[in-house]
Amino acid sequence: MSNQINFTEEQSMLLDTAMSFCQSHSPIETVRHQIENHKFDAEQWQAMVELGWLGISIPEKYAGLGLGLGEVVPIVESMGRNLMVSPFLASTLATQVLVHGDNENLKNKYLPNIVNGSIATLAIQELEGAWDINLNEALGKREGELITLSGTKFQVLDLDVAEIVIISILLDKQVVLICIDQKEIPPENIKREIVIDETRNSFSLDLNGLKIQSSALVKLKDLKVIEQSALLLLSAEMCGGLASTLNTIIDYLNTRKQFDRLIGSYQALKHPTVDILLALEALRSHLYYTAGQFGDGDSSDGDLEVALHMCKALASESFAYAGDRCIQFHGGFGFTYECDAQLFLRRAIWSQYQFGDEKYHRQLLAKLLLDECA
Amino acid sequence: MSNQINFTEEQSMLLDTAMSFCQSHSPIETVRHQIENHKFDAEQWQAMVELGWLGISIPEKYAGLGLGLGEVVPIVESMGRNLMVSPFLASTLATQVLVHGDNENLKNKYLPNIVNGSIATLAIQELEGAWDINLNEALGKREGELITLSGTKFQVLDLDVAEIVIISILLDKQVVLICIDQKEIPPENIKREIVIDETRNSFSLDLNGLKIQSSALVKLKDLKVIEQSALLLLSAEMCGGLASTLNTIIDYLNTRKQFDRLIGSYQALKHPTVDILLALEALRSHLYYTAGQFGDGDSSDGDLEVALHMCKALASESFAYAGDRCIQFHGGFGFTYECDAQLFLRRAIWSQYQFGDEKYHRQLLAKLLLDECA
Amino acid sequence: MSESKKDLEEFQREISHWLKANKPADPEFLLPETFMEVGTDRQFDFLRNWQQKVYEAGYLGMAWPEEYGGRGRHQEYQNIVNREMAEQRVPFVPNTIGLNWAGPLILQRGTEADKQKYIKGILNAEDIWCQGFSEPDHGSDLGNVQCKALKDGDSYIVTGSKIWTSLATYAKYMILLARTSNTDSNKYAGLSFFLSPMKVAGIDVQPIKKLTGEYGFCQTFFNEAKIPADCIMGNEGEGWSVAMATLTFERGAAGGQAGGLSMMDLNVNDIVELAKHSRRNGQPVLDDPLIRDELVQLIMDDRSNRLMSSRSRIPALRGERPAAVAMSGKLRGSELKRRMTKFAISLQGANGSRYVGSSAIDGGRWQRSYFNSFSATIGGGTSQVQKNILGERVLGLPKS
Amino acid sequence: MSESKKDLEEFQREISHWLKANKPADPEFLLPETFMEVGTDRQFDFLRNWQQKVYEAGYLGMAWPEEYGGRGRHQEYQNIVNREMAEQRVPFVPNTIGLNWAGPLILQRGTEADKQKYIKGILNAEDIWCQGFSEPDHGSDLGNVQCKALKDGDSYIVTGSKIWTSLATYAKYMILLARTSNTDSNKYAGLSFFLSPMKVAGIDVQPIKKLTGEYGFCQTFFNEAKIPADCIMGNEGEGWSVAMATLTFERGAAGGQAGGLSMMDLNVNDIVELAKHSRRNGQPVLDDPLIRDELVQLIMDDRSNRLMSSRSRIPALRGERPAAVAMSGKLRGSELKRRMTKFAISLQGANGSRYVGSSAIDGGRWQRSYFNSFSATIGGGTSQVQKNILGERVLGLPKS
Repeated sequence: MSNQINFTEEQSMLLDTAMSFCQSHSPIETVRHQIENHKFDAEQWQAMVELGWLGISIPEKYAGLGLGLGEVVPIVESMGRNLMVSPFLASTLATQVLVHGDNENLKNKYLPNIVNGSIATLAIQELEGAWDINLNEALGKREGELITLSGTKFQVLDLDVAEIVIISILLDKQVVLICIDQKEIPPENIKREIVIDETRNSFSLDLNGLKIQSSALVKLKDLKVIEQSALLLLSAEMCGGLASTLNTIIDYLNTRKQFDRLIGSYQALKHPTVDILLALEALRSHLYYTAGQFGDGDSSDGDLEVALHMCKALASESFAYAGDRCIQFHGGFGFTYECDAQLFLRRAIWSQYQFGDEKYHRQLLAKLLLDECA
Repeated sequence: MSNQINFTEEQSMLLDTAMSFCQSHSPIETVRHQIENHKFDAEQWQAMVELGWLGISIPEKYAGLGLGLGEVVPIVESMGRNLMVSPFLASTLATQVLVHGDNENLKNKYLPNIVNGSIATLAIQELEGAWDINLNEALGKREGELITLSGTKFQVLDLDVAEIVIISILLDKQVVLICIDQKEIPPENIKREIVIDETRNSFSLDLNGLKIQSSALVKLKDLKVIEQSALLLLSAEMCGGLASTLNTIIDYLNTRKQFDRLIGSYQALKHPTVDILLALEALRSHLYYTAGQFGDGDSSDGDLEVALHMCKALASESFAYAGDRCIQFHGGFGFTYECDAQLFLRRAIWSQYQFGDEKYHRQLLAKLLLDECA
Repeated sequence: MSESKKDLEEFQREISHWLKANKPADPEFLLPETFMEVGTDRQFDFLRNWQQKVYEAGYLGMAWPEEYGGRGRHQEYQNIVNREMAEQRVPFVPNTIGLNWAGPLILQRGTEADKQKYIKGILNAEDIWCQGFSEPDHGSDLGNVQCKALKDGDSYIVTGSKIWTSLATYAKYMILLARTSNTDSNKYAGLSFFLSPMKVAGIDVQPIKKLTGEYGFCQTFFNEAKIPADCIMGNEGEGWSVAMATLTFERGAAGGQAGGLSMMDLNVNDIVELAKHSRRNGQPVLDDPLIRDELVQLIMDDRSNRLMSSRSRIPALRGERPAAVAMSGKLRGSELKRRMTKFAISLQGANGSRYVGSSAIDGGRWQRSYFNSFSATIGGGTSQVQKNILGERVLGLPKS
Repeated sequence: MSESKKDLEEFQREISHWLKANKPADPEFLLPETFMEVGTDRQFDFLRNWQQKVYEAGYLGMAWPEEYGGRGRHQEYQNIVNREMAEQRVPFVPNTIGLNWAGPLILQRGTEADKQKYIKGILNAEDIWCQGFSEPDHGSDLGNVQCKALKDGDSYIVTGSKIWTSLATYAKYMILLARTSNTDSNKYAGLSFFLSPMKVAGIDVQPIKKLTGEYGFCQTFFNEAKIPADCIMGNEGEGWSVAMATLTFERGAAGGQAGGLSMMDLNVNDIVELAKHSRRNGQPVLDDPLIRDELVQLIMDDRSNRLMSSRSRIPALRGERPAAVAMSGKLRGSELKRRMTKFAISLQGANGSRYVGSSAIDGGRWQRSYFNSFSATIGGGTSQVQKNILGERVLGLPKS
């Protein structure tokens, strides 16, 4: 593996823009307000649409910017820094299925709308909470041109505001994806779920009895594109979250006194904070290396897989650790809902268990790095 | 499993005696002197014989005290505290083979001598360094009443001063033990080895061409008795070593100044030292629980196995950690041969890799504790 | 008053039988795991009823004097009750501050009148107690207490605020550490200790929303609240030493508690059970070697804690630092609990992201437990402060 | 002086070819891994010859001025040499203090005469240098240097001792930090910096036996040793600032070194190779899931260090704390090496107990490497001090 980080001019500019955009649009009070109100911020969304962010990874022929998913990383990282409540993550992930899929009609139908602000989302998780998308039990049964669905999907993000829903089902013994309009789903099939990260709008989706046209089918050359996109963007968001967790710790260590000393002068707090700094510096390096590997859109080689597993393994472990220490180092205040530490810890745990935690990814890495067949 | 520690009156008395005996017979200067000179301390050995220590676990009918191996624990722990250079560990381990074996002639021949100071040792390790005694490649080939040996044993302790040598061989496709006089072995077959712990007198033993009588065979009901005895006594010795490592650290932290402060006031040193204290308190508790389980001599139940694996896993991890930190916390002085820290680290590593390290024992524990067949 | 082994064994059978017969049915809501987590009235009522029942059956305050409402028996009886309650996983009894800290303190240092007035109500849960030590700005630094109590005739006028006053909304009394004098050169010498009534004008209690999203802790505000002068414990200026005596009860380094189970103790066996029935990514979690290894380490650490207690009861095995085991109990227990609950989440695959109230595994108990575990790694001296204490008092290292 | 990519690539082929052709054969003894581990004459002679050969071929001091013996080319050429030497695992060049710390310092701050006198001998290994900063009683606390240098005509009379003076037995010069005045209120203001000759009456060098059982470090004693006054670097009282400048070279936070490989860098790939060929308890170690997991973590951490260097070369990605990567280099590298070598021992089953010189695996290299790894976690500021520095200078936290 090379150690060369390919950082593009576009990424650099997007990083600048996104940092200041997210800072001004998502101060912590706004985040808390959105947690309480579950209200979609249409204005903020429209601002992102106007910046062209929804079209970054969409080819130019569908009105997008024709860049890679690596260019989205600086945006998602910046959102993560500000715990931004937004369907951007879910929508960008779902978009990848259309972009990499084989259904030209659906691309023409949906991708330009997505560029203009239509929200998409992915429904792939199931009751058991498996990470491998191939462990799918929701069924599609063909009846002529119609496919009848059964099963339930969980932890579907932003399903209330999504217009486009992409669902994984087992059809003819293969896992495939279907892409439907959200308004085809009866409202009673959609139920809000409680998840640990309150900045997430999460829903269950009851598929039983839904009938869809077989023209809604999307085939991917390789299902891995979903996991790969998710690992990249989750790691980006976690990297941003980790940076802010660190800043939150440092601020408190520099203001709070105990026994007449600023608590940051105690090595028991200072040294673990340095560990968190070093974890952040490492994660961010892996993240932008990996983002650079996404450049050409060809995401099938082993190097990229290794890079992605490393990102998510490091992100899961270090963000969860930092969130935990952020509570602890805030002492009694850290135990309150009022303290921002809980926001970071909740975000960290939610992210840790989406698409595999550190143990899972390290075991996949062991296969890739240590076994002869690699 | 019960949490009840069975601590006998005998153990209590032996602990008192052994603590003061080892302290006065094995100050650190004596240990360093013995490392340099490789000279067996016959006077010290005689003193132990007179205390009856060699006969503790030997039945009364063979002139022993008829107690269990649990009663030996306080002695070995005390030796460990003082890094005592002595064939006591090797000899007591080898003795267990005779005690638990089926060969009445050999018992009558050797056990009373052992009580009176004959030294025994075990030759079971081989080139590969496997921990499971069943992975044995040294061969015995029957020729009438004679058995011809081939293969080499490594890391045989105190073979230079041992009178009795117990060797594991593969005979008729089964691992068995043979017990021979050391003087039957040509001197050129015995070579001193360099091991990391310089307080050990370690030798390789070339078996090729040796011929022994089949009357030298010892059969054990279960080979496990060797591993179990070794785990108990090694853990005891390591527990003592860990205690002294902790004391060595504390002494330095309370005398050395840096930046005008005693270094023990820095949490970066203080807190890991507390971790070592807690590891010691835990290990010692496991150790005496386990010693109490050896009382009745019946060592076949699962509880005892669990207890032994826990002892060695905890001892291996915590002693190696403490030894490592002992070097580090001594700073530049810790890097010198003159500093006692290296004595502890060397002892810790040697012990860690005898009869299985922490990962090995934790994996065995997982089977015993988590799998249904347990 | 030594008890025969036979009597104790018989008693154990009795309490075991009684608990089996009287253990309350699971309510339809998730119960709190300690008194610090009581967040709703229905949780509180349920637990207070339970304590009353246990007391009336004769199983609380067993070693406290009969004249005050206790049972006048040997402490060993109470220990048996506590162990058996933990064993049978019955709910805890909620008047924890009263039973374990205020009660023993009053019996040890209180006047005859104090004993008559307070003890019975502690036992039957009529009078709930809370603790007023910590203040918002000096979490771990008790010596720095700023809440003022100024003598005014036969009253003290109290002004300031206390935080982490669990159960304060239900409490009739508070053990209160306040500053009666600012003039002393030594900050400790200005402190006094009160058994303060709570239902007094000028005392306001505000529940604190915890990181779990639930309530359970409070902040108590004193706005020139007038409390009777005779509720002082000891003399003015003796507050620090009384508070330290109380903390030895809190840190478990002294006996004499009226007992009863004080928390639904999370057990490593619960984690093993969870693991046996959980799947990660479509596989039984016990097939995952890294999960197995972490679980084994938790089992070992849990066992270490149990065996350390056993060993510390054998004088000849206490070693060079006999205080180490008792003084580290809170640190070891609370940190292990934090690790165990964090680990429990990892057994749930993507469902680890869920939380209380949704279709989460075990109702989200594990996620909530992990969050709540910080109350013990922070409260009563953070784990970092505990390590300082151990380093300095047990190992004799210089102060940080 | 920007260099074309083509020239650099061509040069890389050249040095690669030269190294392949000239890499010395393995001697029959175990070579040291850094200059601090040179313990025997045969090791030293072997390595000095190698440096001489590399220099004469034109591959050392490539960016140093030609008039002093350098090659006057762009620093990038030296970087290529260093990387290629590491890549091809050739022995290191032993005059590390001269090439990387004293040399750059002299070029940056020395007089013309200094440059004429010292630079060439540094490059061709004629003049070996050692470092006299640390003292026996003030390991990490350089400000506290007590070794005295008192002006006496055109000499200084030096009395005291310096420790960890690697190569001092072979050295012609020492960079020496000494106290020229005790009267200053500020302890730093009394320090001065010297390019001291070593072959002077009153300077005695005593090798120190290391925890490995080998030699390599020394203690240097000054007993009224008379050194020329003009070997001072800068003015009296400027010693602290000169020493700090030197340490920025040592901590890798500045460029300008004459380079050459300064250590046989242990690589995580070496550990992977060892793992692929090792057996634990009769099984290939790569079948052991716990070993696999630890190895994966080491590979990730090694890769983190590499990628961090890459990222820090991209200004837009340096982030809020641009100094973090460079200032943590020593901490990360040395701690990773300690963990890697410790782990390597665990791959050997019962043979982990062996040591250098017996039938140990790879001649006991791993055990010795683990012991030697402490020189970097301790020397040049312990890992604990490094964390303080990072916390204070990078994160802006208050002093401990």
